[in-house]
Amino acid sequence: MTLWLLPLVPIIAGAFIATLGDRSRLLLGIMAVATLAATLVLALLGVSQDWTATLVWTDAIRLSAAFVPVSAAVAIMVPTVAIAVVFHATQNESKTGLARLIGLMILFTGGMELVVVANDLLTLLIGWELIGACSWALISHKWRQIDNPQSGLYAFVTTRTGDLGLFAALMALFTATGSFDYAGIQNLGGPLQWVVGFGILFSAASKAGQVPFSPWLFRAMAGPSSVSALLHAATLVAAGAYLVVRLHPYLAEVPGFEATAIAIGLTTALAGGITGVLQDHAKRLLAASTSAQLGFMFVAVGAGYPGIAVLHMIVHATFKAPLFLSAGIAGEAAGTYQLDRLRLGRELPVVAIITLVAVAGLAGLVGSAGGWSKEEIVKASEHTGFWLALSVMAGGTLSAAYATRFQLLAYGRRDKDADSRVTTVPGWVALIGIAALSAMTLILSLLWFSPVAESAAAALDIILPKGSPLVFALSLLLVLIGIAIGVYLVRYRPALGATGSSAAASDWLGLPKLIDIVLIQPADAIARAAARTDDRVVDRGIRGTAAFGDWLARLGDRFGEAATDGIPEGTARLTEMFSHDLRRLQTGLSHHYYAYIIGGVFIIFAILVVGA
Amino acid sequence: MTLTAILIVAAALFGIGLFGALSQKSFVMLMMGLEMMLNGTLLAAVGFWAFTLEGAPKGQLLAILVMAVMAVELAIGFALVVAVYRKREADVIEGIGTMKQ
Amino acid sequence: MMTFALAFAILILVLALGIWFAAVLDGVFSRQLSGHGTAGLLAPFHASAVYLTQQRLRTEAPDQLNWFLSIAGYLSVAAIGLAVVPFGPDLAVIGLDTSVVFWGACESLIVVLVFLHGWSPNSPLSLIGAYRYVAIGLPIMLPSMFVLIAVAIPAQSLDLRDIVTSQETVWNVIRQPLGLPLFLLLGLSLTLRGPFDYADSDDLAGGTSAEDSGANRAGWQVARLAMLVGFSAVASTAFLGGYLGPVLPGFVWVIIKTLVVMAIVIGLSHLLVRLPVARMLGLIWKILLPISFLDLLWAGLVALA
Amino acid sequence: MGRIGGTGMTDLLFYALSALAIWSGWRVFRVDSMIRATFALMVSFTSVGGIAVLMAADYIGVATVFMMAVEMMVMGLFMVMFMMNPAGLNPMQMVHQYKFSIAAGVLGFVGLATAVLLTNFPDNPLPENRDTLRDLGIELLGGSMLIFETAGVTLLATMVGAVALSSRRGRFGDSDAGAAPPGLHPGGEPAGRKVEKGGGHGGHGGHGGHQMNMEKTKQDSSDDPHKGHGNMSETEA
Repeated sequence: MTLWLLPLVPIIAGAFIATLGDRSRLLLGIMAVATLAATLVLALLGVSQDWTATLVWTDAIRLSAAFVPVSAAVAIMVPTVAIAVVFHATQNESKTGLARLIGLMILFTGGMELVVVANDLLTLLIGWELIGACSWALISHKWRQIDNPQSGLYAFVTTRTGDLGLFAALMALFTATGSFDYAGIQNLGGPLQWVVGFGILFSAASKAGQVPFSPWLFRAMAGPSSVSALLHAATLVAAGAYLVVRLHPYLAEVPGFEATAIAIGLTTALAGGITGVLQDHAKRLLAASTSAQLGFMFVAVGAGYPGIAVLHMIVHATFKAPLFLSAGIAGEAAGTYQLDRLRLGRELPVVAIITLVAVAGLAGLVGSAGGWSKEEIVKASEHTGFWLALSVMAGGTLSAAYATRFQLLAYGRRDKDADSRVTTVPGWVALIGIAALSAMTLILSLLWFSPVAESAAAALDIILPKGSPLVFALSLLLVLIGIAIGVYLVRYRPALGATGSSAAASDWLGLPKLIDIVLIQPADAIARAAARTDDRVVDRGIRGTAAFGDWLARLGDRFGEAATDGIPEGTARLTEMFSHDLRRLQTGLSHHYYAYIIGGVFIIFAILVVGA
Repeated sequence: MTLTAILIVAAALFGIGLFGALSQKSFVMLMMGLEMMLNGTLLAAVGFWAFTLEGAPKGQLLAILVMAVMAVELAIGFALVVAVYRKREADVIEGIGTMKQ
Repeated sequence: MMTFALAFAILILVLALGIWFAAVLDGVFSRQLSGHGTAGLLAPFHASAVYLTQQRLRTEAPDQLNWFLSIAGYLSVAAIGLAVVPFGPDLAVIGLDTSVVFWGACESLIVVLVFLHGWSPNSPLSLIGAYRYVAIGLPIMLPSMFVLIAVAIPAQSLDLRDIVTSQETVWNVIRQPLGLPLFLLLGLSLTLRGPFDYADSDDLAGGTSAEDSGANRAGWQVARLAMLVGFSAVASTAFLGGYLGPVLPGFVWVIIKTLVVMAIVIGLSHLLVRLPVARMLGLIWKILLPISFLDLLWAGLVALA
Repeated sequence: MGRIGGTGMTDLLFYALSALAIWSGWRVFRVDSMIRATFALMVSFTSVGGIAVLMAADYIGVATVFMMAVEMMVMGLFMVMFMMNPAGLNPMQMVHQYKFSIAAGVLGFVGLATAVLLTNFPDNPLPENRDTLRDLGIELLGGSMLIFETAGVTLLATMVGAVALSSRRGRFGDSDAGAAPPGLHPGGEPAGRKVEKGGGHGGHGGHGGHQMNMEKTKQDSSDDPHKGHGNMSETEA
């Protein structure tokens, strides 16, 4: 039962903190760190003692939670990253609604933990819904700007569309087996198995921002940077990848599952890479990169190496989070997220160095943790086929290109003669979070040492794939080419993605437009048509009813008035007349009274006679 | 002499008494009407006793009670008439038209 | 049927004899005590002849019917009262279980009739007489009722015949000494005599009979005398043993005793002093009525002993 | 039941007495003279008493005559005291709601007679030779003693009440002292509605006529009640 504590502690504490109202940054920081530290401790304890939990809801419905190696790793990773990110948020985000923001983030972490430890689809779904709802609230956090709630809604609707897949899978599973246990998926066959498999994949792709759901990640950038960091690094987006990783053992047998996963992942990795290269908005660049990196993970899963995907997820979390935080600091300092207008190298040298550590991971440089895990994915894909490996390597090139571009544009040194501007330089406390994350990614660089990597693999119960040196060399070469492209673009095309065709392409190569044309406009047209039909046909009936009612009312007014008024008024008048007459009965003369009595007696006898 | 004949006589006496009680202006005459009604009642009571009770003495008791009622009615009636006359100088019903709100 | 005829004959005899005797006796007392009137065995017939030959006077708007009815009724009631008196065992004209009550009814009717007699002529003096008489006649009936009930107690019957039978050992006049004197006072009232003559007394110039003349006057006087006979017969039956007596036939004893009672009544009527109405009322309500209670109580105690 | 003579004789007597009772009862409300009315009622009662005697209710019958004679005597006295026209010198009809009363009386009679005719009465006649008087005596002082005594106490209370009502002045003031509203100022006119004078009563010409003695009433025939009798003929239907 104790395992329930892992999600419940942050959920309850988060809800509590969210309702605290205005508090000092320090207090909120302490509370957040304490809560998440407790969560981390619980996660560690649970992993080490192999906690499980079951909650019998009804005979048919039972919630269960347990650890497998994959989930244990993620369960520890999530609070670890969250501590840094949330602490960063307490120190950097705007004071308005800060307690709510922090509380929701902690709650969000709890929901993620629930997803991680879930051992059946229903428990998973509960956590899934929780983080979905929290993501909406967090993206819409600055709700006073009208765009933000709309962005939140967009993200929410998109992910919910994907959730339909999970619902379908859940219902199919329950219909077939009468329980929600993951284990039941294996025994399925035929269409239901297919429904379960692709439903889950559909759902995971939508959460992970895979094509064609990718655009919601851009809209999600409306949220504060800390939120983006948490969402992209450790929780929401990662949950999509985690889902396929966690369920891979059960879904691998589903025909076409792995191929589809590879197709989605590869497409996303390439499209995301191009988008990232073309993107001029700092956070969107990072968002596109997230899609691309998760695409790598899908590829790894599709290639049959979910453990590699998890490793990349963890590594990705440690470098993507500081990048988002860094972008937030930069945007805050410059007042804009336009990359070519940042160039804050002089103003924020410390941040620039910290960011460089993370960028190295994003770029996949040898020696960085990101580089190691990317190479592992390349090796894994190599087992499926060389062309796949090549494609992944191409994705790596693009990664290197946009990573270079991000670092140089954001923290490059601008010309001295440029117009002076006022920048906000954060204090050292504000940098603790981001620094801690960069430190983590630095530590993870140790994976390049074989013993460390072996022990990590052992802990995750996986086998590291073996790759050919040729491919490794090619990969490194392609990374270098990517860096070169990045440097070239920064130097000669600094405003790439800000104007012209590149700007249009930077928005997911026109995918939102496509969605708009293919889905939204027809739906809108259908809706408008339906509305017109409603106005003309259905409304006519209602208007007719109203008109009939009106007519009836007029009729009632004309004729019923007399009746309805006449009844009470007539009764009143009759009563009045009667009472006047009745009053006249009181003559004061006793012989009249005798007469009444006699009349009454006669009446009584008449009644008795009739009654008899 | 049958019970029916006796009761019809009693009914006739009662009807006359009713007419008198309703029609007479004078209090004393009004009381005569009441007495007449009781007269019919008395006759009916005795008739029922004689023809339907096998001589059960309670029938006679009823007649005695009717007579007692007559006496009470008369005594109280005259006392009231005297009292009213003293206060209102009224000896007819119309003389005390104040029995109203 | 034979007994009825015999009883009726005796009744007529007693009535006629009694009226004559009473008239004579009255004349004698009157003559002896006041010096007025005519005494003599034939004097009553004289007087009757005078009255019958007189012209009848009419008052203004009299109630002729009631005037006549009052006189006739008075006489009838006297006869009816006499009719319940047994002249021998099972020798009564009207043999009723409730003859005592019957006599009581007659008493109350007498009051009504005397009142009518005073009211009918539409004359003030007679009306005053009538009113005075009612005031006295009604209350004096109360002691008489109690006395008669006391008489009924030893007989355990309301029948005068049984009352006579109950006196075979001792007469009620001895058994209930208070009874007869009280009853005689009632007799004075019923017959409009002496101190109880508030109806026809001289102080009202004849009272109810002030306007009587001719046959009416004769009838009224006869009726009063007949009432005296009837009352005396009842009194003798109730208190003096009625037809009981040695040797002679029962009805003879009745006649003898009746005449004796009559003589006593006439004597009392001439000897007793008159009282004003108010004082007489006080006497009746405060003295005679309690005495009659005592009589009743005494009779009850004797019956229980 | 033939107690007097044969059955035929009894029936004859019954019809005669019934006719007398009804006729005299009718006369009560039709004669002009109060006294005649009173004594007509007495005749009616007496006839009913006679019928009771015919039905072997000796005591009831005789007692009815006895009691009613006294009652009617009293009633007659009051009649003469209160009513104008004691002798019936003028035709008089002191009635109101006349037609209604006739209708009510007729309706009452018809209704009762119908009920009598339509009802099937049980036939349990008085056994021959039953000592009804003894029965009554035993009942009055035996089983129904409580009823009898209650009637007695009621009569006593009636006497007390009648005396209290008719006494002019009691120990604590006028007999109706409690019934009159207090004065508006000490010793003043009583508050509230004034007594309606007159109201259909033209009899005694008002002015405390009840205090006049008969003598004076008789003598002052000029402004005397008798004069007003003419307009007493009004009929209020």
